[in-house]
Amino acid sequence: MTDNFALYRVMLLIRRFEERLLAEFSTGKLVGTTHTYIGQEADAAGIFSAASPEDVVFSNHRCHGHFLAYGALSPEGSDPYRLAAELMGKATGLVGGRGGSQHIQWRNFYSNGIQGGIVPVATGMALAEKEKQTGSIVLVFIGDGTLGEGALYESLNLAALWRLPLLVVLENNRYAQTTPVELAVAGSMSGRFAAFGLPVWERETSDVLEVRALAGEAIAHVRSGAGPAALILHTYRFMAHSKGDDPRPPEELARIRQFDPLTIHAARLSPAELDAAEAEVSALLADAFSRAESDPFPVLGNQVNR
Amino acid sequence: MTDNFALYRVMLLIRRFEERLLAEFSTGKLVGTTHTYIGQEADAAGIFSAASPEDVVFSNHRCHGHFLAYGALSPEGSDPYRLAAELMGKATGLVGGRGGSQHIQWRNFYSNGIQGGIVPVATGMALAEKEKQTGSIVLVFIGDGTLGEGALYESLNLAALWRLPLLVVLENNRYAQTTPVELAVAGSMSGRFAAFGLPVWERETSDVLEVRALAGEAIAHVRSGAGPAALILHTYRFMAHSKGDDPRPPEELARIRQFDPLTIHAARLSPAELDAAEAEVSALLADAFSRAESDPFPVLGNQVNR
Amino acid sequence: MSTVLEALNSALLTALESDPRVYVLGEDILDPYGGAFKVTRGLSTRFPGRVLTTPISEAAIVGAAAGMALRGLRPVAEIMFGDFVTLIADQVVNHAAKFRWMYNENVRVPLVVRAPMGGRRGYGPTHSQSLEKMFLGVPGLKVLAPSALGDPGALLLAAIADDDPVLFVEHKLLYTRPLLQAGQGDLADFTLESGGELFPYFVLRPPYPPRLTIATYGYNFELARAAALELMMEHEIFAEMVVFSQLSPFDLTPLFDSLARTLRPGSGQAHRLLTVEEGTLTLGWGAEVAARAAEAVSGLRVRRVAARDLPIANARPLEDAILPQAQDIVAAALSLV
Amino acid sequence: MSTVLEALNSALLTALESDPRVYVLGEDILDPYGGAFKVTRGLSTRFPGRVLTTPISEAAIVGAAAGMALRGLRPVAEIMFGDFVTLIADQVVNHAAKFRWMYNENVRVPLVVRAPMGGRRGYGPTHSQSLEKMFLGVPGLKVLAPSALGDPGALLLAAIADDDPVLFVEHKLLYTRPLLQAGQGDLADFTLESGGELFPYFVLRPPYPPRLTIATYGYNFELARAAALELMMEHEIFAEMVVFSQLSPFDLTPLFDSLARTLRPGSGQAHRLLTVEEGTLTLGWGAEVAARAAEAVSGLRVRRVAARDLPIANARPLEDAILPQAQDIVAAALSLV
Ligand SMILES: Cc1ncc(C[n+]2csc(CCOP(=O)(O)OP(=O)(O)O)c2C)c(N)n1
Ligand SMILES: Cc1ncc(C[n+]2csc(CCOP(=O)(O)OP(=O)(O)O)c2C)c(N)n1
Ligand SMILES: [Mg+2]
Ligand SMILES: [Mg+2]
Repeated sequence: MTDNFALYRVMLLIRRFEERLLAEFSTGKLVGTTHTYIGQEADAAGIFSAASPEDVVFSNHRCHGHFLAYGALSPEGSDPYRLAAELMGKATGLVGGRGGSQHIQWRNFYSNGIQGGIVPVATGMALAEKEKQTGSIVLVFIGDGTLGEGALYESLNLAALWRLPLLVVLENNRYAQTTPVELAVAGSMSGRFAAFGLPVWERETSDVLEVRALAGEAIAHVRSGAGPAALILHTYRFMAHSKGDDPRPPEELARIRQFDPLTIHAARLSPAELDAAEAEVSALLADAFSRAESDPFPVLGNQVNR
Repeated sequence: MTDNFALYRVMLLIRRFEERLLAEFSTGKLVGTTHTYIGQEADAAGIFSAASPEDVVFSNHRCHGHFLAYGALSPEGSDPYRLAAELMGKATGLVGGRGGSQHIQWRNFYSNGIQGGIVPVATGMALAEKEKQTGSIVLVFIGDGTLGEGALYESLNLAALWRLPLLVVLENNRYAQTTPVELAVAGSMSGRFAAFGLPVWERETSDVLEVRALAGEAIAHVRSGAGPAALILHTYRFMAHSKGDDPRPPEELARIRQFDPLTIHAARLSPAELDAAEAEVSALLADAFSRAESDPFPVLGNQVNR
Repeated sequence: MSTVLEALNSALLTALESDPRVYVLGEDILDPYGGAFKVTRGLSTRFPGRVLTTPISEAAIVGAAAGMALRGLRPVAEIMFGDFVTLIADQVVNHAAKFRWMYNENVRVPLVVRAPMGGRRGYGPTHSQSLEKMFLGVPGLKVLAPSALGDPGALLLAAIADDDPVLFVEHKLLYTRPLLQAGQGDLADFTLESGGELFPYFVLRPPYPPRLTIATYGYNFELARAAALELMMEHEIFAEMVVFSQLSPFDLTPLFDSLARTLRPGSGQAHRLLTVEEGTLTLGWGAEVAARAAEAVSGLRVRRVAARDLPIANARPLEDAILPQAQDIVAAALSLV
Repeated sequence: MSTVLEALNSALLTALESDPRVYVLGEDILDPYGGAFKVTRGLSTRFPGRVLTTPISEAAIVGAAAGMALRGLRPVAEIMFGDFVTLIADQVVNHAAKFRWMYNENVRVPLVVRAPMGGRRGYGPTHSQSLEKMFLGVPGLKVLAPSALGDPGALLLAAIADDDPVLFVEHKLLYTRPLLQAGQGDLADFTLESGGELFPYFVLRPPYPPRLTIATYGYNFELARAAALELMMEHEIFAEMVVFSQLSPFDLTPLFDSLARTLRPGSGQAHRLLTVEEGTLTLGWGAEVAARAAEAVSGLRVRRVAARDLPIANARPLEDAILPQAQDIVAAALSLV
């Protein structure tokens, strides 16, 4: 997945998937909540185009985009259908409807809905990959708000001491839920990593090619065995934190829409390619959601606490 | 307490108190455990000679030295007697024998035996002092090993965001229990604070006058309302982490004894002053320990869980 | 008709108004958002200096609250989802709740931690749990839970006025519930008694002598009530309900009084007790209730209704099968009588 | 005569020797120190690459262990003092123990967290607690505790071999205890039965029909045993002891079997159960045991012996008064029969 079309296609897949989800929520077809990746697509698309299919990923509450980009990388192919089924709580979902939006698992991809707490786990995974000498690295995703959690710093220390193949990806979308970074992050973001000896690759960009180049450098560093690193991407979230309730003023929302990763990257494609991507994604999603919708719900077997 | 004699006297009080404790342990008069401050006396003596009696202190497991120096600062005077009674588990102890070595409380002095967990509490105290506009600042003590605890970083962030009057004192005695800093602290110690926007005062010294000067600057900064700061003192612990079991080689122990804060500061006093200090401290401690020893043990009343 | 949410929200306003030592802190609590469940809505507009939004740092939030409390303030901290109380366990158990006793009563720690608990909204395994059980019995800590009975706002004010740390457990589904009045609507057939002063309990006495006592708290009362009505209507079985707002320390006097009434004198029948809670069964609140009742009451028959000992799934049919339903209460009651 | 400490220590050596996936991690575990309680002594010398000393980061230690386990290793983590398990609550409850079920059985999480618990050494309020109760009943987690009965090393090996997360609770006073043999010393009058395979339970049957069953685990068995001997010698009351090594999930079959024996047929006397543990009373292990017994056994009389619901003081006389003593067990037994 190195060409411009493929990158665009993944970003579009994420965009349309999330739009569809929001629509399903507003018509009451989905329960619970969701955190869409709309606006941040360049991050996942760029990073996973620079990663290896055997790398391990620990993602957070905002995991759909990461998962779809990871899936596109996988030799088994992208799987929006099983993600859709999971979000609908179907037995065919990625984890049989048990996890839902924030708690998915597939191949080397994991996610959990506890801010920060995933980082120690990812650190242990990196230790395992190192010890098993698989050559895989571990990518763990956090948001700016997650810089508030102490478990992150415990992990950075461990990862640095043990020179683990861990890449911490910080997606700074400038808000944690409704809290702007100014109210939640003191000092410097890159300083938080540098203090533990992690080299930092940092960029303010919504251009997938820039992300890919930068991620490539960071990943190469980590894969070389030089120890953990951080990749800080300053980006924008276009939609509300979860389903609704966005306290940001309309001017701000309009302003950040300038940095639409799809628009930026679309300039590199021909109108025909754009149409093709749209058609392909739309067919894929129509199929995914309709199959998922007709799938059965899970039933609780005679589960016991083991 | 600004003159050289007073500074020496406090350091000697700490030294002799701790030596006495170790002796009492080895004769079986004390139960539990203890962490002595021997070697680090310049830190507490210097810091508290630069602090105000109304400042608030949250100390850790290695709290005897802090307490004795704090007590010397207090208008009510130093109180080795009630500390000794506490360590013997007597009803007259600082907290009636309930807390023991690591868990004491007197006036504005508090300690607890959970590494790192005291820092959030100290942060809240600093918020309270700021809001009450008392002019007091809060000093919280951590060791190099405690840099491993996530709660510390959560607190630094909060304190910086809220510009709280908090001084984090890091006493780097190069070991956490038996673990040398190289195995436990990645990156840079001062970087850990700088990352959150805290200015750092740092010195490698066992000279109480240097500590006092440096602490004075850091305290003045914090008291000015400019927000939290860190004071990093690189020092040496001469004895085992707790009662016994010191895996450090004898050469190392001999080498670090060169940096004895008492010897360093003694050079500034006359032989007569040294004798006077010794006599005074010895009388004070003889009285403290013998009174404490004859005090009654507490009895459990009809305590209920409230 | 006012809701539990409105009652809690205005209690916070009242507390801020009437006591300058009261501070409110938590994640995303500033207006216009006003907190994930809106319990803090309007507070920051009225008291900008004493309503503090925090980073995502649950341990430090509660630790800071403990420090504030030690130094004379009266903080009320919000944990956005009760599932995250695991992150505050150390600050509660080894700090806040210990200080008073460990420091020989030299200090008091008047803090309140509010935590929305509970499932049934499809939020999945990390946003649906009822983890209050981990904190029941922690020495030095009170655990309180409002229900739609009585005045949840007054309960919160009593928690804030209390000089010791309080964990205040709010079930998410309770927020939109209207406050209940005895003798109204589907409670018309029951007599409501209450006692316990600051942290009241409620006893709902059926029109005829009860065959069993149902003990519960919080939102679970909604299920217990539905079950009690069905038992009455469909099976002519009368159940007395005892609804606690103080979960810990355990004071089960009103329950024992109720159990005394469920023994029909001379009939030789056993006292029957059913506990109902949403947390997982094992070592839930009902375990202590059942254990104390078994110690104190001879000839007791007891059943517990609770969640299965599993994580809470996202999919609705699984979540429904895992969490206790009114039908489970009915079935347990029938198995008991 | 080998001790519990030696048994655990050599089990760790065996595990490292026999399975390259086994890793040991924790604070200060390297030689020559070999860990605060020496359970890990010698390991780092033999297996330097697989014995990892860590910073003071309890949450990250357990989180890292979970990650290692998810990716095919079998980590054994040490928490230096069990009091600090509060710091790992989130990693255990919301991560390690949840993964298998939440991820629909796609993964297994074979990790062991060892934690020395308990008081009676004058270590004060933050280094003496028995906090295992907070983790009993957590879905997806096993809690095990060795005693001086059977083979504590085999129990630890079984924990390491288990594919699910295990909290392994070691009472500090147990370390220096010699391994006990049935029929020897003060156990001479009792018959020892055991069952339960991997995580065995032990039943000590007195020479005459028992009047009560004492259920306990871990170091508490030392107290229970002293009490049972005194009851036998001084009061001619025979108690049967059931000693568990699997605390959670609760499987009380051997207890129910024992309770069946404490009812003298035709005598109309109640089944009598006494639970003994060192943690605080409220919602301790005994609460669940008592609750299950009360649900399952009609005509049960039950008492729990546990610590008072207070922090643990440093001063010996206070600590002694707060923690349960053999005399408390004797007194409770006398009040029961
Ligand atoms: C431990 C924990 N605390 C709080 C939350 C609730 N929560 C979910 S997402 C979120 C904001 C996260 O912000 P950020 O890290 O910036 O990620 P973003 O949502 O912006 O991608 C919060 C507070 C949580 N899931 N886990
Ligand atoms: C949360 C927690 N983890 C572990 C311990 C056990 N412990 C007590 S002191 C200590 C070492 C502390 O090292 P450092 O912070 O450098 O302080 P020092 O003892 O050198 O003064 C450890 C691991 C503890 N008390 N609290
Ligand atoms: Mg964000
Ligand atoms: Mg140190």
